[in-house]
Amino acid sequence: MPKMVLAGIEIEVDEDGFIQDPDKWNEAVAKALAETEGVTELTEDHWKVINYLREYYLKFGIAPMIRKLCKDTGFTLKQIYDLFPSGPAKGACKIAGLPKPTGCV
Amino acid sequence: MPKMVLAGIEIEVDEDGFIQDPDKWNEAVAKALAETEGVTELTEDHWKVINYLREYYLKFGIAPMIRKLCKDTGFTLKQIYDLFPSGPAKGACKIAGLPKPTGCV
Amino acid sequence: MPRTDFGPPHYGEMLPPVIKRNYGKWAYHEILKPGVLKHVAESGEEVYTVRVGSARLLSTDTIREICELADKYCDGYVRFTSRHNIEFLLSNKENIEPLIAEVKAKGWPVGGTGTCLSNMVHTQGWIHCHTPATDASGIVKAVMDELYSYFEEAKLPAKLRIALACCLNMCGAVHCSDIAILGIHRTPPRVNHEMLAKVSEIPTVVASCPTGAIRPNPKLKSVDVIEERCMYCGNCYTMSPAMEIMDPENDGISIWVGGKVSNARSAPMFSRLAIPYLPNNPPRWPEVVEAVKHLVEVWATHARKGERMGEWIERIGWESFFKLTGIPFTDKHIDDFIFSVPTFRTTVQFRW
Amino acid sequence: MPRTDFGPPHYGEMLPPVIKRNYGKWAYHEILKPGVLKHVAESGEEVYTVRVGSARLLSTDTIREICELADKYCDGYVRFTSRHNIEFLLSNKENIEPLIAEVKAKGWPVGGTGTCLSNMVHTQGWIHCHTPATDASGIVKAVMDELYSYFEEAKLPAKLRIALACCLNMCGAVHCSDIAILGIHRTPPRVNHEMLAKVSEIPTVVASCPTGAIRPNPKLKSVDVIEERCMYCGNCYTMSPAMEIMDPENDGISIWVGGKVSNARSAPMFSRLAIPYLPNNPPRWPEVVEAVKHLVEVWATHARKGERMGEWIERIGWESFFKLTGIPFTDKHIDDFIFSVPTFRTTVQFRW
Amino acid sequence: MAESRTPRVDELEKGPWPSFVKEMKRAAEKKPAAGDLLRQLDLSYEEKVGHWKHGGIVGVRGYGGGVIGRYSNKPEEFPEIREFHTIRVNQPSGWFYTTKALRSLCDIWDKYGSGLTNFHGSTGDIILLGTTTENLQPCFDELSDAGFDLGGSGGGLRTPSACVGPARCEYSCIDTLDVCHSLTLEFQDFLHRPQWPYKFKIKVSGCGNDCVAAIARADLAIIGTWKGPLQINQAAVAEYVKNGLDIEEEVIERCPTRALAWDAANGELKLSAEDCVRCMHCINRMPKALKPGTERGATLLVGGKATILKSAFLGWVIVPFMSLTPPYTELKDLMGRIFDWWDENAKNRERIGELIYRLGMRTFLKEVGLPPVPQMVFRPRANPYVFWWPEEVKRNA
Amino acid sequence: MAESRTPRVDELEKGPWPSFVKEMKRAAEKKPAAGDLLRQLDLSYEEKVGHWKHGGIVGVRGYGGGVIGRYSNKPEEFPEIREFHTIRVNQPSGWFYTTKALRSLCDIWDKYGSGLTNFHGSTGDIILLGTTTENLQPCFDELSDAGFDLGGSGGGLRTPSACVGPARCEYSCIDTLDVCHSLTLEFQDFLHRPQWPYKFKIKVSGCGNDCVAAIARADLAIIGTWKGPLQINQAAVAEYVKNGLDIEEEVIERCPTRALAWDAANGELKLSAEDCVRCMHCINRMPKALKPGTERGATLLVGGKATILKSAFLGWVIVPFMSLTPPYTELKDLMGRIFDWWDENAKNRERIGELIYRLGMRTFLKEVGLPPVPQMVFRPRANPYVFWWPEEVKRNA
Ligand code: SRM
Ligand code: SRM
Ligand code: SRM
Ligand code: SRM
Ligand code: SF4
Ligand code: SF4
Ligand code: SF4
Ligand code: SF4
Ligand code: SF4
Ligand code: SF4
Ligand code: SF4
Ligand code: SF4
Repeated sequence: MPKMVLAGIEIEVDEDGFIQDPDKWNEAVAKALAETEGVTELTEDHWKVINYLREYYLKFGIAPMIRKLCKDTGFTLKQIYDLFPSGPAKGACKIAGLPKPTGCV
Repeated sequence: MPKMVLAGIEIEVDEDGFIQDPDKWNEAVAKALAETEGVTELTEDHWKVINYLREYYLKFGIAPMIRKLCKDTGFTLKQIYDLFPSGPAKGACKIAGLPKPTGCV
Repeated sequence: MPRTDFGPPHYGEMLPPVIKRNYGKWAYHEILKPGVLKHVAESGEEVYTVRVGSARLLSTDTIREICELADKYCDGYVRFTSRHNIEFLLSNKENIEPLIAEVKAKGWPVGGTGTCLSNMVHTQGWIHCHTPATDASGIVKAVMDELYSYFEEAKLPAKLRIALACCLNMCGAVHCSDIAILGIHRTPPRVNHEMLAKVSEIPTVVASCPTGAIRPNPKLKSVDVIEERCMYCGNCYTMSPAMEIMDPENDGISIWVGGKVSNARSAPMFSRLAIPYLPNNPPRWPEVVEAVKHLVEVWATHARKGERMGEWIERIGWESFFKLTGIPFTDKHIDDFIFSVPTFRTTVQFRW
Repeated sequence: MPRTDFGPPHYGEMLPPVIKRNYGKWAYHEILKPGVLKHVAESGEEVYTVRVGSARLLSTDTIREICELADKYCDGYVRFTSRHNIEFLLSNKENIEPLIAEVKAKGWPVGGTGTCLSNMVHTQGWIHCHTPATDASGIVKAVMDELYSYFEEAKLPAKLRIALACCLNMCGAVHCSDIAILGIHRTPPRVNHEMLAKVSEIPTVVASCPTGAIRPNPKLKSVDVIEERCMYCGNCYTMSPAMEIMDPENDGISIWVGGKVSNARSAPMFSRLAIPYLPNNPPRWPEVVEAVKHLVEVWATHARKGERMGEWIERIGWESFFKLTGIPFTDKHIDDFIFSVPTFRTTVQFRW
Repeated sequence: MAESRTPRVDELEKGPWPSFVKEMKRAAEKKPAAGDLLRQLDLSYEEKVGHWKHGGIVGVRGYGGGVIGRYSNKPEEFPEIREFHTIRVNQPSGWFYTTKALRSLCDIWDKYGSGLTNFHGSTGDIILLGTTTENLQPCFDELSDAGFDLGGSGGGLRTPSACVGPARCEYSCIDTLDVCHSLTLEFQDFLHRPQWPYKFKIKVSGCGNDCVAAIARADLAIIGTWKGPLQINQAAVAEYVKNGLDIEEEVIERCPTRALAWDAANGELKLSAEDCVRCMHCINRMPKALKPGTERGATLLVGGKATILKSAFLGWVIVPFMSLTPPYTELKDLMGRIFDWWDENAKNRERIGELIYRLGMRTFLKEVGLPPVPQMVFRPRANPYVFWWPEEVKRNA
Repeated sequence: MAESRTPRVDELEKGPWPSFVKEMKRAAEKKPAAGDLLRQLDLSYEEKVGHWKHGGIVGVRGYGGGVIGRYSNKPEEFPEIREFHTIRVNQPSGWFYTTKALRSLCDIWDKYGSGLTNFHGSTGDIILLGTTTENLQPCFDELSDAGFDLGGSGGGLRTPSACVGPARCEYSCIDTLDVCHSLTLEFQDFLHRPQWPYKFKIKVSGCGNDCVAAIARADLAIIGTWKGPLQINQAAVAEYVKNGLDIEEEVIERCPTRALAWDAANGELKLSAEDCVRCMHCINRMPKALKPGTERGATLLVGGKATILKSAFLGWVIVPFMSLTPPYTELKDLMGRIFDWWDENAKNRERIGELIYRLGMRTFLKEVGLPPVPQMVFRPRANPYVFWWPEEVKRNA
């Protein structure tokens, strides 16, 4: 497993840069991850999405479906791509420290 | 609903003589019910079956299947009919104060 | 203590002598006319059968009347068929017509063989069952009155088997009949919580629902019905008197077609939904009688010789069946239960 | 920021002039010989197609070679078929033979039309996928080498479509091919609990199992596999890297037959299990090649003209198929998934 | 007489088909219960709803089944049918009777019951329609003296039935009456003392015409068949054709596998024996000319049933051919294994077909010891969800 | 040269069929990644197991799909394929190319990738096989400059594809290429930004021959068809017969509904138009003589898919006939409603067919506003488990 230094701590990530241990996540890590995804600043809107994803994940053990994400955050998918250019799965979920979305690729 | 006087108390029974409120059941009621099913004396073997049925019912909310009844009590079905001439459903279950077995008739 | 477990009387005691002598040694048969069969044995002996329609629900006195005829013409033997007709077995050809004359004088029909309509297999209905959505004997009588001539005359393309069941338990063979009349409920059961708590096995009630519409309600020691998932089969009522399902306002009848049981030509087939709902309209259920008659007539007009209802429909396609009969096709006709997928049309082959 | 969402090039830019002129106005076609089609337009114009077999996995240099031929003979246009063959479209009849000569000189086959075997539709296998139970390209090459003459010569009773998929995801159309080669796992996944706890969505993993073999294990923050209920589909692995499914000792290949997609004559049909297991034996998988060849030959010997593999089998009955091919029938052949019941034989009609 | 008390059902006395209402009135002349029944029915016709209470468990000593309990939900209005239980009496194989036997039934029923019957119920029993709880035991006692035993009800074996078979049918490939009788006797304990998860029905037909609808209604259908070519009397075929049978249209074209051809020139019917699937059609059309083959036996099918719970099933072939000669040991042994496996594994109210569907045919076949053969299926599986037994793979660890 | 490092796969250079190994070696001459790929494959052949790690999520800015991430699990041994992602490029409708376009693809891929491709993937994309994470974005940028956009992956619309259709086929009843292109453009957002529960595939075939296997592989299959009688040129039919076509055996007998008859005396082909189910067979056999009818359009089918989860489905007819002329508004509106209903109701990784199976066709039809017609089913339901909408019954309380 490769390791990355994120926000000063060494964290295991996979090849795609997803952190391997969700417990290691914190806001600073999020910021560091954001940079790897071309998000230079985490605005309130970014945090709204990130926090939503995290809470959803902690509650249900899964990432929400995109439709739900949009409905619940009030952002259109376009807006989400504007916030996270690599998209909700590769971008937002990674920054929120969720396990790598599997499945349908 | 007809009522019957069983062991001195008036208890609601249905047309088939099954008591309508399982909570009203007690050993005396069992004895009284036994008489209605042509069982004049409740021997140890009778009680083994009755207690088994009751416990099973209280635990699982249903009467056991016959195969299980025989396996768990160690009686053959023939022996059960010898004990309860009207059989496990109409005889033993009634005496044990279970709800009337429905279904497959 | 009475005797037990001795079983039914041995059939050997019940067989007429001519049958005993030629048991398993029959050579061929002919249908002499509707309701009259002639079976010829390898020995050359012959037995004649006169088949008589029955109400099935018989009084003991009527059975005694049957016995009198059997004594007079059949050496004291008689049988019933798997569709509840009476069969008089004669070893003497001369007896056929006198017997028929007496039978007819009583108002009993002779027929039901070959390409006749036979008797309807049916169930108890309001006469003796606790879950019916309709009556049985009454509709049977009304339908058979209307189709009477098809029983007595061999004028159909093939055998016609009509059956009736008064609820989804489908006692009988309505699921495999040329035409089936089926009583249906159309509203979910009304749960009597207080009663349910006392007299029912909750896990059994929950497990009884084919569509998983029943959930335990531990608080009430009862169950709840998710109404959108309930298709009113009544199986939960069978498990618990506290799940009242009969509903005079909405109960009624559905009509099914195209089933068969024999392996002749085509494999056995299920009956399939033709008319989702007709009202209960006692005592003569005119809508049902009309619908059945119409189905028989459309089939009789269009089928080839020897083609059962279902065989005819499969040849022309169900699209054409709905067109020819004028029956509207609805979402109800499309299967939505476990094995639905294999009924969906997975080809662009179809008729307009 | 690059342009996005502009879509593929418009097909109009890619069509040869003769096609543009006669777009939607073709009158008929002929197969001049295997691999060579002639399409005639209402205008009287003609276009000739030379179909060339391809490895599908192509280097850029080979594509450039194709382009050279297309420039030389086809005004700079070329197309690929839905089965990955190359089609050279010629407006000049004279160019056919010279083109074919050059193609053949390169060692590329011409054929695949009409009653030829066409190219195999296949998948990635060990070349680029993460769940394969076998390779793709290698087996395809071995099979096509063996059946080569069927591609070049029109000597089969009908079209023959062979496909391969390296796992149960069935990328491609193996589920509806005359012959399908399918990679299968045969042992349950090995759960890496520690890893699973970290990198997986447990509810998703549980829900991924078609047979409900996966239960959450809250203690380990992981899942357990009920091994008797697992049929090794690998779908849980798709959901989690912690459910290792590849097993070199037991992975292998199954062979399926009788599928088709076209609506011609018979409705589309699924391929059905013929051989439950053959070993992985790289580089040439002789057992698989042998089995496929045998199937082709038995079909070619017995089918009527124009009868696809599945049509032939349905006519003679699957009983006869197993008899004629000598393939043993096992419990594996009997469906036991959701829609099993409609596959069970519900008639006494069958061959011995 | 004054106005009828049953104006609605009276309507059904009219019309040519025999009237059940007339039967009820006839019984009512002697038996008040029949009259109350008619009046309750008339009320049902008025209200469009049944008037029987739910369920009812009544019976006779030593037996767990054979009686269906019923109570009117209007006992005050119809006191004579306050209790109105049905007794199921096991019919003789093939529904043959001496008038003596029938009369004894009538006499007993006039004494203890409503005077109303069903000849027969759709499982095949003689149905004695309606009596009181009190009368059940004496009625059974007299029935048993007259040689009639009870039929089945509840979670056990149901009364087996059989087509007329060798008694009067030239097609019968097995002795349906004897098979039925023998199995009834063999498994009586299961019939009289319900001890299984649900009902189990057996029906026996002598050939593929299946005149007892076994394939649709029996958990175990036993249907006569044969191996080898059917028997052809060419002269008799020619005779049919001479008499106007359109053999091409009515026979050749309708053979499901096109196993027949008519050589008009030589007046010969050609059979491709390996293609004949014994559907019976050609034999049915020409009974004087064609006969089943000489090596005879039965096909066994399991799983037939009506709708509840998983929808109706037609029976599935589990044994393509078994020769059946008394005492039918092979058959009985197999049935024993089937009963046992089912009883051990089924959930409450799960019929054998549903259990097989749930656990897979592979499990059923393995456990009851039957070899898989292609005759069991129309076609093999299309999905790749194949299970391997542990012993078939190499397990590492 | 010394002993080959890939002795096993080398075997596959032999034999007459074009060799993918040769292709890999050819690419390896310029591109080391192709060489490592070959060597890793050889290792797989030795060990009988794959050597790619699980999954991989990589992509380009602004898009959520179009790239399949892959990492070797032997990165030390095969460093050139440590990262080896596949780019799916949306092909032009019908897979037609100018050599110019093809060459520009080759040039870009030689610059950024392994030099290996699939022409095409089985969904229909151009597959550029293997590159590094770093190269993805620049590669896409150049592709886009060259006019090539990405195809689909993930939980969204997948690259639609179409048969050659009107471009070169006389049978085509619709403009397959245009329909495909127009739908691709219309729904691009769904293609590039996966936002649905699972994948959704569209394929377009011009007639029932279904040359893109739409019915088996597309969640929405659009298949050309017609109304009214097919067009017959009797003289041309006679010509086929004269030239040796056994019309009885090869055409008449094979018509699934026996809608045709051959009047040999008058040399006339008779059609029972209402029985023709447009299977294409007779037209296929006599393309010079027969043509589809003149009123043309398409049949729409939903639900086609491979095995996972509920087993493979073939597509189901949902619209028997829709005429298709640009801008295909009726079709697009319907698709919008279908996408919406599916997206709203499906579970994670539940394809539309599986959702319809779970909730019932009745619900689907109602929600997307399609009328039920008998063409949707082979036959109506056999089970009586019929649901009634609340408004269809009288509710008491
Ligand atoms: C008496 C009876 C058997 C019994 O044990 O009671 C019987 C007797 C005969 N059946 Fe049957 N069948 C009898 C119920 C059945 C049933 C069961 C049912 O209807 O519930 C079937 C299956 C029906 C179905 O497929 O739905 C049945 C399907 C046949 C067939 C196949 C018909 C077909 O083409 O599908 C034949 C052959 C024929 O008629 O050509 C047949 C033929 C016969 C023959 C000709 C056999 C013979 O050679 O003696 C008998 C006289 C038939 C007639 O009525 O013309 N029997 N026959 C049954 C009479 C019932 C009645 O009263 O109408
Ligand atoms: C080029 C192609 C369409 C494309 O857009 O790429 C195509 C082109 C034609 N097809 Fe096809 N079919 C093509 C894939 C298919 C497929 C799809 C597949 O195989 O994956 C099918 C469905 C196969 C199946 O049923 O499994 C297909 C089923 C047919 C049929 C029906 C055959 C049958 O009897 O079942 C015909 C009619 C015929 O051949 O008589 C047909 C007929 C034709 C005709 C004759 C149509 C025409 O008039 O131009 C074309 C030449 C056929 C030939 O090869 O002899 N095409 N055709 C595809 C060539 C693939 C290849 O390289 O081999
Ligand atoms: C009397 C009879 C109808 C008739 O008028 O002929 C009948 C009557 C009843 N049947 Fe039945 N069934 C009767 C033959 C059948 C048949 C036909 C057959 O056996 O050939 C079937 C379809 C075949 C089958 O078994 O699947 C049949 C399928 C059912 C079912 C549904 C079973 C299922 O698995 O789907 C039930 C429901 C139950 O058992 O809970 C049922 C339940 C009942 C009950 C006991 C209703 C109940 O739950 O209490 C009915 C009692 C009516 C009464 O008050 O007398 N009855 N029942 C038939 C028995 C007469 C006899 O013994 O000869
Ligand atoms: C590349 C391709 C195979 C090929 O060599 O041609 C392919 C490759 C993969 N498919 Fe596929 N599928 C490809 C066409 C198909 C098809 C055929 C089609 O689209 O016409 C199918 C069957 C039709 C269908 O969609 O049902 C198909 C059904 C699947 C499935 C099963 C879906 C199901 O509902 O049953 C999966 C599993 C999944 O999505 O998790 C899957 C998953 C995959 C994945 C992404 C494996 C995974 O879970 O990560 C494979 C990536 C391989 C790789 O490393 O590149 N692939 N996949 C095809 C796409 C190329 C293209 O874009 O042109
Ligand atoms: S069909 Fe239903 S209502 Fe009628 S007798 Fe059978 S169980 Fe009773
Ligand atoms: S009536 Fe049937 S579907 Fe409705 S709740 Fe009861 S068991 Fe379920
Ligand atoms: S079939 Fe399976 S292993 Fe092969 S490419 Fe598709 S997903 Fe990968
Ligand atoms: S391999 Fe398939 S069947 Fe086995 S546990 Fe995984 S998902 Fe379930
Ligand atoms: S099933 Fe066959 S043997 Fe029995 S009566 Fe019917 S035709 Fe005769
Ligand atoms: S019995 Fe049936 S299958 Fe056999 S030859 Fe006669 S018609 Fe054909
Ligand atoms: S599907 Fe029909 S229209 Fe399209 S290429 Fe094939 S034959 Fe021609
Ligand atoms: S298109 Fe098919 S169904 Fe129509 S007439 Fe021709 S062969 Fe028959």
